[in-house]
Amino acid sequence: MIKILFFARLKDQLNCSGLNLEINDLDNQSSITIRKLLDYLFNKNPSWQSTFEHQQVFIAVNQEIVGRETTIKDGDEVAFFPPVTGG
Amino acid sequence: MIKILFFARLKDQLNCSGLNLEINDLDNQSSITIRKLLDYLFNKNPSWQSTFEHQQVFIAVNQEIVGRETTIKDGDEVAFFPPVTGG
Amino acid sequence: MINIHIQEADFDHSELYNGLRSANTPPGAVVTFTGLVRDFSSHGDVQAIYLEHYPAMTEKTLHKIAVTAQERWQLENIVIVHRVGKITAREQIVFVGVASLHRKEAFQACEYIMDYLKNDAPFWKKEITPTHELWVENKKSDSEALDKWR
Amino acid sequence: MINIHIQEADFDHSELYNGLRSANTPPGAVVTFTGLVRDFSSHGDVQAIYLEHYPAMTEKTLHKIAVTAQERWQLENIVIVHRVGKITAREQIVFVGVASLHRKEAFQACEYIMDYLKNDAPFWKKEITPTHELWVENKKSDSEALDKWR
Repeated sequence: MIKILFFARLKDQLNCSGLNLEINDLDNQSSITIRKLLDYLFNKNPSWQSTFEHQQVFIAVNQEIVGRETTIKDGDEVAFFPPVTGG
Repeated sequence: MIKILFFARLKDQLNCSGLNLEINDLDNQSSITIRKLLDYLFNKNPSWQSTFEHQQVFIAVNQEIVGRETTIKDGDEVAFFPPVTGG
Repeated sequence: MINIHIQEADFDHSELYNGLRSANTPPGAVVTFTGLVRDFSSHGDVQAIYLEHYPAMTEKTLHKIAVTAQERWQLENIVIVHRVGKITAREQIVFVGVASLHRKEAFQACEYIMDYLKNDAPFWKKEITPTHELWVENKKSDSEALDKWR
Repeated sequence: MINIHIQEADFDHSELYNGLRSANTPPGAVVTFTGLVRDFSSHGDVQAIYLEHYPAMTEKTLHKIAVTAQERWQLENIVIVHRVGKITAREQIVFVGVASLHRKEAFQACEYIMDYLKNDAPFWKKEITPTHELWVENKKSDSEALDKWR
């Protein structure tokens, strides 16, 4: 299972704080890239694509910032969020 | 009258925290330079000269840092001290 | 020693300062930064802010920033406290305190930690005005602030 | 607002911090620096220090430094407290606190004030060890610290 999380404005826009996916639902591989994960999500929820494309979205895999070519595997936690504004 | 002050290590070395001088004692002028004031003091206290020459000594006239060519007049306060070490 | 706290409750500045002062090697310098909620912004009057965060990532990120500061400068103590949830105007949001033997190290490390916290720690701020609730945009000056540490 | 105090008594850090927070325009950032007596030096164990100053010049100099900082950055409050006389190891010597709308201004102004205080304010420190009383030498790093403000 892959745990997917959305935060802050992105969470509000998608109206979704997160979801769990089985990696087998995504591909017949044991690992896939973030890019492919996004393609899968955009395919399921067509409106999400423009939400992602109209702003800067950061990606963290297991709490570390990564790029879209990063490979994820079963058990990973993938988070998507806008630029941070704490402090 | 000119008020002369010494601070910190310089005060300890001269064994003097300060003295008052009448400007007429120094010169027959209404104003003199710090350099001339020092010459007068070294003349009165010959051991002071090497004390001044063997370290960095700052000069303040009326609480503002100045150089040896600065002119002082009756009523001024002249302070001599080593580099500051507060804070 | 590194101490990091993420909490909803307000913090006691004085207690944090006293903690920074007490170290095995008594520090010569303590620098503290405190961020407070301003009561206005480009959106108008601000009554409060709401801070969301990504709990699993927040402490990890702050710890990493503190460890990097400790490798870069000689520091005795580092304390980071960041609040989350609803915070009323004029209240405290964040505290970063550093104790060191020397003044320059303490200033640099404290500013370094705040600069990286602002850019890397997963907190998001929403401003609550009398009429709106608006997510705050990130500032270019915050990412530019990192240039001096590179 | 500028507040400057020269005193023999210890100061209450918490009271000074609370004073910095309260301003007509609530600040977004408060930075404080506190200098403490270390219990050792190149002379060995330090039991206490003795701080002499030139009273007529001290407040004048500190006020001038604070005013210059206020002209250079947008600041809400500046507080400077410096103790004189005998101060025991681990006690507080000096406090500089700055409140500003913005973090960068607060950090810069606080460090600027400390850097100039160290170089321009007429304080002289004597270290009291179990066997000696020695005037502290000034440090080259203190005068070099001014380079970044020029």
